[in-house]
Amino acid sequence: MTYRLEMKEMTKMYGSFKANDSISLSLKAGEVHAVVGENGAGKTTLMRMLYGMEQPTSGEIYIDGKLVSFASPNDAIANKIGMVHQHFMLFPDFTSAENIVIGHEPKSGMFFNRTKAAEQVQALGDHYQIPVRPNVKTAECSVGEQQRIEILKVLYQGADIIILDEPSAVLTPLEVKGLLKTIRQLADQGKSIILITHKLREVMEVADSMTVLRNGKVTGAVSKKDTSVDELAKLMVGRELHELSNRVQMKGEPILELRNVTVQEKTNKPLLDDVTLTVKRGEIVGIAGVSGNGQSELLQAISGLRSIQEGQLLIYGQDITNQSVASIRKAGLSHIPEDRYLWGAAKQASVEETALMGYQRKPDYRSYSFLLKAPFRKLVNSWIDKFEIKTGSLDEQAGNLSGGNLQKLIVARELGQETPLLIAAEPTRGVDIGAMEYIHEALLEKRNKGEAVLLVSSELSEIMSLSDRILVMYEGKIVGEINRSDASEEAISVLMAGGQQNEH
Amino acid sequence: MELFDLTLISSTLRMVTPILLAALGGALCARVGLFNVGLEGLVLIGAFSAIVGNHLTGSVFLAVGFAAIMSLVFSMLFAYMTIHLKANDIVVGVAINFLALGLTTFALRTIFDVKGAYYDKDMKGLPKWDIPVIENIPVLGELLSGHSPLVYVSFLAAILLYVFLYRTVTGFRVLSIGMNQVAAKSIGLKVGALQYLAIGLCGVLCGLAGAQLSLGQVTLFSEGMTAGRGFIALVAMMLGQSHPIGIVGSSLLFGFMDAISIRLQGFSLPTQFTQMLPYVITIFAMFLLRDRGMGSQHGNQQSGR
Amino acid sequence: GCGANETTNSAGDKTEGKAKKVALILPEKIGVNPFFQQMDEGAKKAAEEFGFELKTIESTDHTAIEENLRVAVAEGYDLIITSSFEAEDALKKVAGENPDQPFAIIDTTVDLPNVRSVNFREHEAAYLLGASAGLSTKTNTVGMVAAMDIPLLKKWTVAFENGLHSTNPDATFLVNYVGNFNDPAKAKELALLQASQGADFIAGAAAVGDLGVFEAAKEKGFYTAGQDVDRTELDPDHIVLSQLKGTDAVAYETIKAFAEGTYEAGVVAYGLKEEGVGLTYVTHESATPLNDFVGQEVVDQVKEIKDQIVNGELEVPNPLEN
Amino acid sequence: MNTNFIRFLRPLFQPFVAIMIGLLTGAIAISVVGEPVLASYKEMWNGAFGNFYFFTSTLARATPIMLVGLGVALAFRAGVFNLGAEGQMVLGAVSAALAGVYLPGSGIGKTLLILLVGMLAGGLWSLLAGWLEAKFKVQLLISTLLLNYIAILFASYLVSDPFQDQSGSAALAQTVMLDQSVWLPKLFQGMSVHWGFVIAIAAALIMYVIFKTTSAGFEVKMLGFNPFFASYGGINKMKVMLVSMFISGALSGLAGTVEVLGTQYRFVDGALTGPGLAWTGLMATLLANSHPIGTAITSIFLAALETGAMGMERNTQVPLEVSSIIQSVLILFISAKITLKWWKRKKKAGGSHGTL
Ligand SMILES: Nc1ncnc2c1ncn2[C@@H]1O[C@H](COP(=O)(O)OP(=O)(O)OP(=O)(O)O)[C@@H](O)[C@H]1O
Ligand SMILES: Nc1ncnc2c1ncn2[C@@H]1O[C@H](COP(=O)(O)OP(=O)(O)OP(=O)(O)O)[C@@H](O)[C@H]1O
Ligand SMILES: [Mg+2]
Ligand SMILES: [Mg+2]
Repeated sequence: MTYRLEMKEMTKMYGSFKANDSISLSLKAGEVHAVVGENGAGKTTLMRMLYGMEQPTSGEIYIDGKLVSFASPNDAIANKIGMVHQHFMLFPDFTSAENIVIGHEPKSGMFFNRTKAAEQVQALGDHYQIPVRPNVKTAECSVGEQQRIEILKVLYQGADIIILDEPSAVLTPLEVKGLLKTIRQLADQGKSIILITHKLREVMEVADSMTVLRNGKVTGAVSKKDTSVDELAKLMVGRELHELSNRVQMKGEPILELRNVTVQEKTNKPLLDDVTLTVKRGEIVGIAGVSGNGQSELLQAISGLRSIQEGQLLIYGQDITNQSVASIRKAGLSHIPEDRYLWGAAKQASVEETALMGYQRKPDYRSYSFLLKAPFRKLVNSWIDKFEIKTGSLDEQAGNLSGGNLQKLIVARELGQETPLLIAAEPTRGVDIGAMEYIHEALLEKRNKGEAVLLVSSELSEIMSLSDRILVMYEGKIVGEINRSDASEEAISVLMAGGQQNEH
Repeated sequence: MELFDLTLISSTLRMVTPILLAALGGALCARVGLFNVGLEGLVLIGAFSAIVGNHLTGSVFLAVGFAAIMSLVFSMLFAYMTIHLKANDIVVGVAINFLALGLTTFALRTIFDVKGAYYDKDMKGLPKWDIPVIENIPVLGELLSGHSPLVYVSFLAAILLYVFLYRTVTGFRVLSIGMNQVAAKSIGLKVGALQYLAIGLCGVLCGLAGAQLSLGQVTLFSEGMTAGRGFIALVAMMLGQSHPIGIVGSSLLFGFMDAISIRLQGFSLPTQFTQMLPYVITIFAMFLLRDRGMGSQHGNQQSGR
Repeated sequence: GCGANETTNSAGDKTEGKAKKVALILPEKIGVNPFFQQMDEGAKKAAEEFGFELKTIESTDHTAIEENLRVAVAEGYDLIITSSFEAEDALKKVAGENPDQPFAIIDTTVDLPNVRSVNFREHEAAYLLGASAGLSTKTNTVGMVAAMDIPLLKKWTVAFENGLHSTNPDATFLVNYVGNFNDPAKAKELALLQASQGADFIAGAAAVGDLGVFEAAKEKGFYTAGQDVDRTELDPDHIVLSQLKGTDAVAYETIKAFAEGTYEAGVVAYGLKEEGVGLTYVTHESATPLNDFVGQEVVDQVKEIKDQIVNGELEVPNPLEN
Repeated sequence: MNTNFIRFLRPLFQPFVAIMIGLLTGAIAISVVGEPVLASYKEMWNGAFGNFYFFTSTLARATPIMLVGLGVALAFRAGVFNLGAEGQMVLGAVSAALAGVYLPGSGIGKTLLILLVGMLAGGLWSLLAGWLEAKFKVQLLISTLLLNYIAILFASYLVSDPFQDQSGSAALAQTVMLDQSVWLPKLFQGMSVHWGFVIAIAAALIMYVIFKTTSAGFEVKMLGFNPFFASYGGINKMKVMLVSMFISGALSGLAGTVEVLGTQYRFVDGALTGPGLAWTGLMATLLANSHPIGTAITSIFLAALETGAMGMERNTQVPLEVSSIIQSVLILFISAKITLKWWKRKKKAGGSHGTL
């Protein structure tokens, strides 16, 4: 049997840096193939070459045994390859249907038949059991729905080979379940799927075979029946993973207090509704919830990026309600933001500049408004060593870092602030399991030093393994609090879905 | 002196036509992510070519066509420089303005052997169209009838552009480019070709704007006769948020205020202050429109980073 | 070493340059301004006649004027002529620094021992034009479309109004400003507006904008007048008068004086008396027959006023001098 | 081939090709009017750099362009598109001229005071646009463009009515001439370049140092790169934007002021807007990608194109219009990203473009 897709000896150089080093990979019809590897291993680069977004330095691509070369995504699409980018490629002001049919619109003469487009999209969604609302603007859709739109778009274009780059990183557990089901269904209908992910449990659940990359090279090509999560992890990081360290118990005074905080835009429904919470020294408080239930607003309110209409915010008893970001940071807050490209970095800035944010006015790194580069570079280099951040140099553009490496840089930057309180929003999103271990360890270490962490994550396992207490948010309110010892996935899920808290 | 009279409206309609046409053209460029400050130059090329066309063919309609073609040619220069050679759109626009001024002056000398202005009393301008039924309605007839065809064309162009952008497939794709160019490329749209199309249409519209100026409003060409209308068009385009109907509104607002400011000259205010009126009112209009459409981020994205 | 043997004729050029060199430095591009165009023509004519070498240099913008003057000095022109208010400052500087270099400036005064200042009294002609308008109007409303509301143009607008009210005290005077010198389309709109307000005579004083005024006249059937040269031939049915300004003659005379050795520094003013300014039919003949709107009777009356001005009985105040 | 050598040449390749194409197009234009191409270009070169006098004239002309360019560059760096340089420059110039006439005192102290007034006027006018955006979300891109017209008309009013020079012919809309004691001295006797050029170069260097080494420069830059990132990091978005707008306008105001103090010695209506200094400054910035030192260099380049064109106009029969055509064609191609890749791609049959 011929392969549907074969990539042979693919190599990609960025300058003198080898992002992909003669990688080969093959894929059959109806097969789900996972590509895993640590951050910066070259997964995305490989896929960009397959989709015609980057030209390989050397190597060959065969589709159904035929040698092809892609100068642009057009050529890839013409060869029935579709890609769902991790950072979605959507037109926010267009409806779902418009986003899906664009490029192959149903026409009446020269006119765009929008009614027909909506019908086709509805039918397509029904056929693959991928529900979307055809006439809603994508800007108004949840992340999960946006992703379904992306998948339908690829299907609408007639793709037989579908690339999914970290599709589950931004989804809620429920949405992940749906996605995995969809992937399986598509494969059963004869589609070939390449799945890039860091979540090995997902890989084991859905993939038939996998390729493991490290430092641009293939370190393993295995099929599901011959492997396990542990083996994959070892192939990926090249070492065994450790257990998390022990928790030191301590009785701490409150560091962060929110008292009846309400955030509301004009007269709309409040985004945060009378939220009261406390984070004490030596604890990690986890916030669970389906995304869009006020977590973002909560973090923005605490960090000073959003004004509060009612209530009070205190750090160490000092009132910081509606203070500037700078003074709140000074009062003792550091912040790993949820969207690293929007809040956490500037793509055009260098790695050094990205790291410098928040340090530029610290006396250690500034004298008479001049920046002291030498000590700062030393600091950044220490982060790079500690977190194994892969970057060409400090002058590399932040936008050229792989997503995971940028995340590690941001985490290092915020931990480096050594503030009594850290807000960590999705701290390990898109980060490989090795790095995830580092980050989790670092958060625990912070806690054990007697500092406090407010953790927001859509990853229930992350919340459960790290948090001392778990608060669940629903529609802008805190609807429940569960202690570490009582936490179970079921209990949290019920609260997240708006159910009542049972006695435990 | 009367501030408001019938001529106010009909004068506004005439004066606003070149601005409206050019602003629609500018909007097309904006919709494919290019800020075209070269409108002034493109209109000037159109104005000159219309006169040349008329001189050569003796037919006003061929002359208008010639103007459209010549502006189209120069808009293709804009397109080639910005799309293929990735030149900064503003630099190219400014350079095109310079180039148009130089070329038309130069050609005026070489073709007509005159400096400054070309005027031929026997040259026929665009006819005034009397609209059959409306013509006879007392007030309305005076306002709406008896303009040059391009006046009607300009408003028709706004409607057609609306239909094009919001009803046709090609227009839909054009819109997508301005919204998210990276995404448009990623799904394999021929972004370059669509940009060429939009810029080409912009050229045609600017050519018509020029023809209205040199054959519709007057029948002559003089150096730099656009006198800043291209920049006003740019303002009208931005104020109208690159939406055809919005642009009709903003152009009319500006034209109306300009007409009022002329009429205010008779009163005791210094002329410089009456001349400020349209600009002040436009800022005020922006203030009222502030919560709509493209926020300030849009400006950021267009900056020369 | 090659090509060293063919430089002889360029040396010949230099020795031949015995002819005196005159530079005419215009403060702006000749462009839309017939004023400079004529000056250039007058100078060319004189240069040809007296065997001078003439170089006309147009200045691209304000700062280029001084630059051009300095270069002309450096390049050894025998006489450097420039023109207009815009060049005043530059000439003051350059002429002050080069006291042995003869200069001339047309249309304004620079009070230096090596500068001949040649002035016009345009207001006298404008006054006559206004007087004719006052006598000719049937609707008792007269308009003027001027380029810009700047002091310089008061010589036209204010003197015109004075002349108008001298013959027709009750006439309504309308004036509108285009806002620049290069917008015939807007000038036309202004003329149309004034026509709709009842003006039957609308004078143009808007540089190239006058062409727009003429078109409006043709369209709406009112009467109009042009500037600087006889514009009546463009459209004798509507352009019934022209206010004249002999920049060509003045440029010619300046070079002639230099050729004949009568050039001297100081101020020379050309008004009605010196025939440096004028009005068609009144001071100068025109190739086109007189339009009935004005009529011989009016011309005769205006001729009388002209005579009064020429012999000093009537003094037309310069609007810039109070 | 030696790869080091190629790497060294690569950055020079683009401007080289651009200038070649520009000159070639110009050559065609010159031939069309039947003039000798090489001789005309020689005159162009002479007009810009031919001798010390012309060289200093080029520098004098580059002075306001550079200052405007730096102002625009600063705003760009902060992520705002300040199209209002013209109005800010004119308002700075007229305020400086009036301060020079009506404030008491004389000498260097007063010169400094006038410079300050000019900068303040330009800065405040620019700040107005910034404030309208920050407070009322009135888009800066449009408001600055509109405020130009208002500023220019207002300045025109000031000098054609209440503050007009009534001495002499009183025909021009201009202020009276400033006392010689407050003039910015010329750098060389009899040459047009004045201390304003030194100020402009100093401004470029200071700006370079600020962006390269200071925390304030860092904050401005980050705001320009990503305003969300900036505010997340504790940078006061509003304050940095407003300060940037103020300084941006102040630099444009300074451009007008040094023209008044160093060249014209008074404010003349239209003398600053006529030559299109503001647009040229904007181009200088865009060609240099908002780099301060680069802006200084491109300003001199653009000024040289202008003085060169003047030289060509003076000494050849090539009409003025042709030199403006050459100028614009040169600018067009300088802005183009002509790369080796482009060259190669042309060679490859059916070469492609449009990848991400
Ligand atoms: N345009 C570029 N220029 C230079 N280096 C690049 C560029 N794009 C990617 N890289 C580098 O190539 C390497 C591989 O990046 P790639 O994005 O493929 O990693 P990845 O496997 O997708 O990582 P992640 O899991 O973090 O997403 C990284 O070290 C990255 O910094
Ligand atoms: N909009 C963009 N512009 C330029 N480069 C980008 C952009 N988005 C991503 N990149 C770069 O492309 C490569 C792949 O990024 P991609 O968008 O696939 O996310 P990723 O690396 O998988 O990140 P994540 O860890 O968030 O999943 C990275 O090197 C990244 O820096
Ligand atoms: Mg990746
Ligand atoms: Mg990743």
